[in-house]
This record gives sequence, structure tokens and C-alpha cells, in this order.
Amino acid sequence: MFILDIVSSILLIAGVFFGFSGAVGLFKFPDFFTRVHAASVTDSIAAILVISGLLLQTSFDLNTAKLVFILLFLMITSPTASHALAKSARHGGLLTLAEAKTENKGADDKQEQAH
Amino acid sequence: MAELIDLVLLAMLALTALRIIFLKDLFAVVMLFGIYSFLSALIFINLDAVDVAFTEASVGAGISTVLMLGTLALTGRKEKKNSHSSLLPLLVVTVTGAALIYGTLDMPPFGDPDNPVHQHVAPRYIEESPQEIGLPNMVTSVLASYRAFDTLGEVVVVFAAAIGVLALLGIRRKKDSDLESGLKEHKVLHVIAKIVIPHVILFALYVQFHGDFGPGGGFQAGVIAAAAFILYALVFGLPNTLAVASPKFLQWMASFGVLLYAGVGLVSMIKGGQFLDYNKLAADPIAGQHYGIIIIELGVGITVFAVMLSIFYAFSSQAERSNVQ
Amino acid sequence: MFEQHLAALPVLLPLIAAPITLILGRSLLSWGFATLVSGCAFVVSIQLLAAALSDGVLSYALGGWPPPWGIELRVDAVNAFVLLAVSAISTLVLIYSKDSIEKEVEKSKHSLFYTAHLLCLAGLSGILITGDAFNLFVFLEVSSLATYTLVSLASDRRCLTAAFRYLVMGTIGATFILIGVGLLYMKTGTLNMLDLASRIELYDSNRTINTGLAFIVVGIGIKMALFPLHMWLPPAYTHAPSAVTAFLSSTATKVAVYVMIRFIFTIFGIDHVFEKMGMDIILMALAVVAIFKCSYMATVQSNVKTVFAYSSVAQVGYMILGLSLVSVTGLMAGVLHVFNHALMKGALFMAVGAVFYRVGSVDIKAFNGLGRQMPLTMAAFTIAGLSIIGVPLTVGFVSKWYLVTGALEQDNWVVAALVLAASLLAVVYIGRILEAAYFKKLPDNVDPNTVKEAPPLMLAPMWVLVLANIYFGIDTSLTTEAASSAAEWLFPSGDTHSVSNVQEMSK
Amino acid sequence: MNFILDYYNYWVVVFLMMAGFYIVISANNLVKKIVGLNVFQTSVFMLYISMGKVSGGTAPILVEGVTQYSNPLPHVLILTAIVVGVAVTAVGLSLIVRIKRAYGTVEENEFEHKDDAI
Repeated sequence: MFILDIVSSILLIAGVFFGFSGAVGLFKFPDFFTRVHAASVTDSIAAILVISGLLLQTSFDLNTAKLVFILLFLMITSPTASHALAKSARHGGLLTLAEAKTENKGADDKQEQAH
Repeated sequence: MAELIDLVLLAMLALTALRIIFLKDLFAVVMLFGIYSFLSALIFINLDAVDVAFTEASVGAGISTVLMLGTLALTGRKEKKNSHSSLLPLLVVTVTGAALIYGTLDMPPFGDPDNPVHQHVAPRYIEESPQEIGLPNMVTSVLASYRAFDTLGEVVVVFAAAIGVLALLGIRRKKDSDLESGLKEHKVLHVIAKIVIPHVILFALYVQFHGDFGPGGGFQAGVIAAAAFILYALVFGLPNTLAVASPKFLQWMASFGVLLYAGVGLVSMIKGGQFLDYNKLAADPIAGQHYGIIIIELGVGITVFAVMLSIFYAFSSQAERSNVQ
Repeated sequence: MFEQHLAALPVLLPLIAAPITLILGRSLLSWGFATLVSGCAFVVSIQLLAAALSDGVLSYALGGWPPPWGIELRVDAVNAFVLLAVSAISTLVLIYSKDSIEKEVEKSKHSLFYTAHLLCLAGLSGILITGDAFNLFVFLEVSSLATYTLVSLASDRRCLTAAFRYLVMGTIGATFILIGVGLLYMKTGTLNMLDLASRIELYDSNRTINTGLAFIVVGIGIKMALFPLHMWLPPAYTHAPSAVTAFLSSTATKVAVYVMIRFIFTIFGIDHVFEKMGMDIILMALAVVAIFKCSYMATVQSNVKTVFAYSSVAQVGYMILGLSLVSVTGLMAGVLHVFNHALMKGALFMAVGAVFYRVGSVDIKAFNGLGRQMPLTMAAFTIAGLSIIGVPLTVGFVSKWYLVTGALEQDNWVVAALVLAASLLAVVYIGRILEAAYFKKLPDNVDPNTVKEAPPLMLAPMWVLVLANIYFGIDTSLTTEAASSAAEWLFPSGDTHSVSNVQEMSK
Repeated sequence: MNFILDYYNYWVVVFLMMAGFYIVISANNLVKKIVGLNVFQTSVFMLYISMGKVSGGTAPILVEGVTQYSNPLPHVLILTAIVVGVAVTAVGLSLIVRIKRAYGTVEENEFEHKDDAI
């Protein structure tokens, strides 16, 4: 069991690290699309790592099954949410930073919307 | 350890509340309220109130936030500068807060098993409800049997909310479905929604009928099922959803749920007991309690589902109306 | 079987009928059904009052669980008496509203109106008969939600802002009550009112319980529009449909007064509230200011509904004044005034609604010359107005008589003189309207043929209330007996038997 | 120290309640008022749940071998109160939508002037 605990701890710590980096990115990145990227790190890889870490802590009973279901659900829904968010922004006419630089006019306005 | 988690969560709640006071961007305010709700749900879990946490997450953070966002879409997201002086409110709040702090000084200490709350009334729920009602989840036993009348009142409150929203907004059916509704371009969303929605409904049924044994019950199940339909409406458009569950049908369902609940009470009256006395429903009291609780939870679930969906219809048909204008 | 469930029926009947009314849908059908149900509730409440007067207390344990574990319904002389007034007014208002809402509420919303009315009735009855502090909060919210809906159904856009303000204030009030009940629960571990009473007694003076009392009093104060927490009431009553105003003004705030009486006299006990915390001085001061300030405000309004809205706040002041005298007579005057005020304000607002039905306005100028055009309506208005002033042979006189007697018993000449002085202000605001109705001419631009007597379905309930005003003003035996037995029932604060009662039931 | 440990939870909850209450009575924007009302109520819920906690207890669902459970009664009351809260929110928000349509604004000081007093 000792090894399992260590592996699980490593997974959990890695999950926390990615979650934290996602949060930092959300604050530090310059525009909407890069921020979506940072945010999606937290609910994809970080969540997967944390739940896998927790999986190893269970004694393979009903709780394991529940965690697996949660994992599956997250793996389906969170990328979809990020995708929908980015696509809606694109659809609504929001430009990436590079595009905005070439098209200087009105860029300030849109950046404000992204905040 | 639990205290430490509690402290961190409380600090986060305080920060969130302060941000809500000072932010002018209402969209951010509403999202922060969603966060506030989720954080309080976490505190509820930490304080052993799993059923409450479940309800707060689905009702407080879910439905309330969705409705607030729907309202913002119609009213604009910027708060204008407040010209009122904030001195008087501050004074009122300070006095009220001081009164409450004064009141805390004689409170029984937090978490002490010898508190009056744990010595009177509650011990019977904890010690005898598994025998008297026969359910492991004491919250369900108290909610659906000992204090079933409260829960009936609560279902009626939900019903009254539906009456209020219908009277104020109404639900408009679009005859011409040419206006853009739903997210036609989003192929990925369509596919994922088709996969997820049936599972969400399945989960709602699980929550509905598993409520006797674990956290869950009619309220949470009703809200989750409504969420599945709301997702459908968002992705495939309101007209399609109206075709699946029409407003009239939902009105019937909402009424039916209340009547089902009250009906259980009437049956127990006919069988010679008091209103909502499930012991009389079957020859064996425990079996009677089981029948009663399952049926009233079903009534709760039906009403909550129908009402939440009706309220969503009312708000989103307003949004479509203003889009057309 | 019927007898056995008597105590539960007043709340169950409208509660079950509300969803059925929604399903019925059609305007006429839902009106008939709602009126019938409300009438049944009225019949039941008569029997309840009779039973309560002869047997003392009816207790009904819901779900068969003995209190304090289950929820108890508890009917005694006090709440049976108020319940009678509420269900009677509800039935009369429903009869009245068939024609009245025709002009004021959209046709498609009529069945929603009746559903909301029944929900409000169920909520109010629930507040009245429940014996459980938290259950009271739930029914408070049922009735409040239905009330917000009813207020917002009028066609004037100002009803929306009035309803919103009402909603915010009402919810703050309800949350305060929730906090107060929570603090009490924390110290006692129970929610049943009698059980609470016997356990609060064990604490001599406790900061948590005193804070709980303060929050409950402020919360109920908002709900009953106790000065200075009354700011939501005038706009709400002014802009709501007339039938709704008639119903709310004579029931909703009165039920809140009952809740206040219940909390102070049954749960906390007069020793605690009045002698240890000195609440009577505060309440008396607020009541006197309310009576004068709001009576004065009533004299300067131009909208007649606003006049009577302010008058309602002033009348709440009389009720609170009665109970702040801390004597059986004072309390009896308060309880009596709850009933009597329902009779007079119901009649007055119905008459005003009838004027709106015919003239389309309730500005004081619209009343010009109506004495001739709508003789029956204005006669009803006059008698009910005299009752507000407190002229002998009307119910208004009876309650003021007992109030003054109660004050004089304690040699409180100041209060007695103030009550009489405030009646002069009532003379002014009623007099202005009567002057317009009888001594001014119909404006030239109004066709005398269109402004005629109100339809019979509006006149009948109005006159029933007016006749009740006169009947109970002359033959006071029934109301005073009920009120005095209610007051006596409450007054010895019932400590000894409440404790034994709880123990009896828990066995 | 013990004194603080016994009560810190209640004090923070009081602070949160008052933050919500302040938003309700000071906000000019109606949507924000409703948000404040929700914050206020959610904090009151926390007061109730805090008093139901027993140190060392578990959630009130019967499990073999556990004797110490937290008090289920506050949980039941708050379940009811949460649903009541969302009902009020729904009606309040639909009033706001109607007010916006009737007055064109949801700022309290703006529509106050659009009608005569009262």
C-alpha cells in the first residue's frame, strides 16, 4: 500500500501544480484565447491527475466507480466547454492578439470585452 | 484538519463577498455569486451537510445563476454609478451586525456535542428514525416524514413561484421559427449534448430514487432533470424544446406534483390517520413509510422539474423576443 | 372523520384547490371553484372558533408524529378568531373580484389571479394555525410570494416597482425572522412554539435569546408595516388591483400582528419581553408616532388608495398600542381591532375599487359628485369611513372604546387623549373624500350616464361588510367574547399548562 | 484562544450576512439587489448548518460502526430555505425583466423620477 500512497501523492501534487499554473495563466496571459487555454488546463489535465490520485486512495469499491464516472464526465464536458467558449468568442468577432495588432483599429474596445 | 479547510473556505467566501460589493460589472458579480454559492456548498460538505451542499450546488449555484444571467442578457451588464450616499446603509448594517455579534456571545460553542441542539429533539431522529422509518438517510426521514408538512409548504412555494413568473412574463410560443435559435454552427456541441443529455436524465432518476439511502431526493433530481432540458434548449433552440415539453404540459405537471403530494396525505386521512401519516398507508408501518416517502419525493421531483423548466422557458422566450426587436 | 381533521382543513382546502384552479384554467370556472373553496374554509373556521371557545385548544399532530418531533397545528381562541376574519374577507373579496379584475387584470391572467389568491389564503391560514416556528416561516413565504404576484398583476406599470420594493423588504423581513428562529433553536434545540416557550423560560436573561427576539420583532415589524418599516406598504397598496388591496389590507398585515402577539405572549412571555427588556416603551412610542405621522400623511394624499394605505399603517399602530399596554383589556382591544379593522378596510377598499370600475381613476377629484351617481357605493363608503373615525354604533367605536378603557385602567391619560386626538385626523381624511363625493358636482367632461352604480356582485360583498360593521358595532357580545377569551387565554402566558401539555403529548 | 476557536465560525458568518445585507440596501441596480439578497440568505444558511455540526461526527446517513452523527434537523430546515430562496429569486428577476421593459432602466434612482411620487 505504501507505494500506492506515494504514487497517489505524486499524482495529486502534479494535479495541484497544473491547477495552480492554470490559475496563474488566467491572470497573466494577455488576451482571451490564451486565457481560455490556461483555464482549460485546470479542468482537463489537472482534474484528471487529481482524480487519478484519488482513485488510488480508494479501496476499489463503489467510490472507485463513482470517481471513474466523474472522470469520464469531465473528459467529455470540459474540453467541449472550452471549445464552445473559444468558438463563441470567434463567432462574436473577437480577434487573437496577433490579428488585433495588424488590425489596430477598435482593438482596444474588444480587449476590454475580454476582461 | 476540518477546521483548517473551514477557515480557508470562509476566508475565500469573505473575499468573494467583498468583491461583489465593489464590482460594477454585473456579469462578474453574477459569476462571483456562483462562486460564492459553490464555496458555501463546500463548507456545507465540510460541516457534514451533504444533502444541503447538493441542493445549494444545483439550486443556488446552478439555477439561480442561470436565471440571473438570463436577466442580465435583457437588462445590460453595467451597473451605473450610485448617487445615493452609502452612509445610512452602512449604519444600519453596523447596528445589525453588532446586535448579531452581541448575540453570539452567549452561543453554545461550535461543534460541542453537549449543545442544546444536539440534546433535545434531534436525538430521536438520529437514534430512532432508522427503526421508525427504516431509512438510513436521516435527512430524508426528517424531511419527508417527521417534517413532511414543511416540505409540502416548500413545494407550494415553488408552485407559487411558477405562478408568479407565468403571471409576470408568460411563455410566448414562436410561430415562425426562422429566427436564429440555439447554436446551429456548433457541431461538436450537438454531438456532445446528444451523448450527455440522456445520462444527465438517468442521473436525475438515480438521485430521485436513491435519496432514501444517500444524499439526494426530489428537489435535487427535479433540478438536474430540468438542467438536462435547459441544456437541450440552449444547444438545439427553444422551439425544439417546446415541442418536447410544452408549457401547458408543464403547468399540468407542476399542479400534478403538488396534488400527488397532498394526495398521499388525503389517503392517509381516509385510512384513519392524521394528514401525511404514512404508517396507515400499509399494514406494516415501515412499509407504509416507504410508500409514502417514495411517492411524495416523486411529487416533489415532478413539481420542481416542471417549475424550473417553466421559469427557464419564461426567461428565454423573453430573450428571443428582444432579439427579434 | 371531518371533526377529527377540523384543525387542518383551513390550510389544506385552499392549498389543494390552488393547483386544481390552475388546471381548470377558464376564468369563470376557476372563479367559481376558488370562491366555493374559500367559502368552505370560512365554514370550517366558524366551526373552529366555536370549538376553540368551548374546548380551549385543538391540537393536530401532522404525520401522526407527536410534537416537538413532528409539526403541530394548534388552534386556540386567538388564531381561530383571526382566521375567521381572514377566511370571511377572502370569500367576500373573491366574489367581488369577478367584476373588479375584469377592468384591472388582463383576461388571460384571471385563472393565475385566482390561483395566487388561494395560495395567499393557504399561506395566511398556515401562518395562523401552525404551532411550529419554522413552519411559520415556510407559510409566510407561501403567502408572500403569492402576494408579490397579486400586486404585480395590475395594468399600471408602477405596480411593478411597488411589487419589487415589497419583495425586497418582505424577503429581508423573512430572513430576519429566519435568523431569529435560528438563534432560538440554537439555545433550545426545538422549534415547537410551546416547547420553545417552556425552554426559553429556563434561561433568565440570555444574550442569544434576546438577540433572537430583537430579530424576530424587526422581521415581523417589516411584514406588518410597523412604523418606520412601513415604506413598502403605501406604494404596494396603491398600485395593486383593487380586489388585491381589499384583501391584503384587511388580512396580510393583521396576520403579521397576530404573529407578533404569538411570539411575545406565547413564546417569550410578557415577563421577558416587557419587564426585562422594556419592549413595551419602544412599541408604544412607535405606535403613537405611527398613528400621528401616518394619519397626517393620509390627510395630504390625492390618491384615495394611498390615503387608506397610510391609514392602514396608522391602524396597525392602534393594534400595537393595544398590546403595548400590557393588560388584558389592552390586548383585547388589539385583537378586537385586528378583526374590526378587517371589516372596515375591506369595505372601504371595495368601495374605492367600485369607483375605479366605473370612473377609471381613484384620484380624489374622481370622487366629485359620486354621491348622486353611485349612491349605494358611496353610502357604504360613508358608513365604513365613519367606522374608521370611531363613531358610535360602528365597530371602530368598539375597539377604540376598549383601547381608551385599557389606557385609563393604568391611568395613562396621555395615551387615551392621543387616541382621541388621532381620530380627529381620521375625520379630516375621510371628510375630504366625503366632501368631494357629496358637495361637489360631477365634472362636465364626464357623462353622467356612464358613471352609474357598481354591478351587484361588487355591491353585495361590500354591503355584507358594511352591515357587519354596524351589526358588530351594536351587538358586541360575539366579538368581545371571542377577543376577551383570546386575551385571557394569552395573558397568564400559560406557562404551567403549556409545560404539562407538551409532556402529555410527548407520551 | 478557546473562546476564538469556539466562535470564529459564527463571526465570519455574521460578517458574510452583513455583507449581503449591505448589498441589498445600498445597491441601486436591481439585479445587484437580488444578488445581495441571495448572498444574505446563503450566509444565514451557513449559520444554521454551523450549529448542526458535531465535532468528530459524520454526515447523518446511517453507517455501520458510527455513533456520532451531526444534527440532521438544521439540514432539513435549510433544504427548505434554499428552495424558498430560489423561488423568491425567480419572481424577483422576472419583476426586473418587466421593470426594464416598462421603464427602460433597472437603476432605482432613474425610474423613481419617471413617475409622480407614490
